[in-house]
Amino acid sequence: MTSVTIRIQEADFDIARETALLTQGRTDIGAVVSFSGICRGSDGEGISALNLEHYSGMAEAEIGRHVEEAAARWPLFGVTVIHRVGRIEPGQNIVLVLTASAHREAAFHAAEFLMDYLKTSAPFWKREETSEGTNWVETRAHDDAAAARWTRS
Amino acid sequence: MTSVTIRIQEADFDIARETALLTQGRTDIGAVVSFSGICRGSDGEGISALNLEHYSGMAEAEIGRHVEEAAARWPLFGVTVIHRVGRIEPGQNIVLVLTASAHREAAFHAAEFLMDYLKTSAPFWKREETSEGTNWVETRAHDDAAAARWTRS
Amino acid sequence: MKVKYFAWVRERIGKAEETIEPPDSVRTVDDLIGWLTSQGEGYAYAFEKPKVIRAAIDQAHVKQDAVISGAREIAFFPPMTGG
Amino acid sequence: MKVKYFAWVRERIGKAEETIEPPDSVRTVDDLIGWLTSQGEGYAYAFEKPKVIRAAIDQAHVKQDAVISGAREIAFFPPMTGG
Repeated sequence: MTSVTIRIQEADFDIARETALLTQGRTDIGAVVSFSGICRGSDGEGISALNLEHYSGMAEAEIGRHVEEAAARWPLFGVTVIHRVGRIEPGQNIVLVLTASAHREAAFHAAEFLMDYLKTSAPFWKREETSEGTNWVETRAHDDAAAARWTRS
Repeated sequence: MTSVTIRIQEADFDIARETALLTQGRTDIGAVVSFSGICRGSDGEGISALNLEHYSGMAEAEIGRHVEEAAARWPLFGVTVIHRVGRIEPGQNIVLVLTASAHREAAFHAAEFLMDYLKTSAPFWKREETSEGTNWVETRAHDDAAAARWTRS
Repeated sequence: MKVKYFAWVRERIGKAEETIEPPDSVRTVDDLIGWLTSQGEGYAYAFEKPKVIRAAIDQAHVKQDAVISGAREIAFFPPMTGG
Repeated sequence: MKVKYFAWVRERIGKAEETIEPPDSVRTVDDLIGWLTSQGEGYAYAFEKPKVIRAAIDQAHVKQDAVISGAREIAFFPPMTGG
């Protein structure tokens, strides 16, 4: 049984709190990996904020399917995915993935797998605010390649 | 320039505080990966505690060399490694590796690389306390294989 | 049938969702994109490069040859940029 | 020359460190293990499987064929189990 938490929210998250929720009272977890995605401000001309839009309902479902797939691939005790939406300024958190397992390999692989899929498959869109106006962020070809490496052949 | 923190201590660590130290006031960091290694209690007969011994001086130097190698391999803004020593009970933290980069790939790879080397190359030794007495933990062959994959051929 | 639009598809069309009744000849997502393209300038702009557009039927990703009959909700959006 | 012992090597020898003066014929880490093995029961027990033992000279890992001349500090220990 993998304990699963998925939330899409405007509010920031607290890694320490989420880690405690995942691990407290258990002594079977040997490894916790966390990934925090943070809004950067320094790509060429500085951006003043990101605006994150999502497809409510589908986003939760899509993340849920990928968490289920991760739990089927690796022996996980717990997974937490929190994705923020709304206006996010440079230096602020965007996304958190937490994975807990007995050993580090499963926790690392599952966190990378989930991040690669969130980048390419979860229905979220980023619009940048810059001093010149706003524009929609384009997909990095690199992200598609990263997600493709998990596809079973 | 990679900002580096290496500490060996008996006290617990606080991931939120260490993450804040690594990231605050910067807007170039897009990805922070943390690995927490936790004392497990459920391997066959339960263990009641681990006692961690280290080679003071060499441990810091050895971790420092591997952090330098990670910083040479991947574009990292910051790395924090904290390894606890002394008596640690099931459910308590043993080790923290934090890596910060512009993108997730570097942060994930560097954290995995550092953990694989800490497991096989940093001079720490674990002794388990069980209801039957104490015994020294043996190396997992798997850990040697994990470390070997980073060796340049 | 409810249709939803996201990100710049939404902006170009000028609405987030609507209810449509395409003719029976519109069988696939592909057909629906073609039909919507004929519904006005905003639609034509949104779907000007149809290969770029992603689609979902009832909140699951589908390819453009997917059949739409029975769908309650179809969504169109650009490639995702979450995470 | 200072020698340090860790984990079960330390326990078997019964001390954490000592200063030794091996004869000139002791040139490598290997030679030193052989010489230490002859220094008493605890040493013989600690080094009974010499291939398992890891060594460091001046706080850096070395192989057992490493030359010890000039070393300030040599350490012997079992395979590491940190992390």
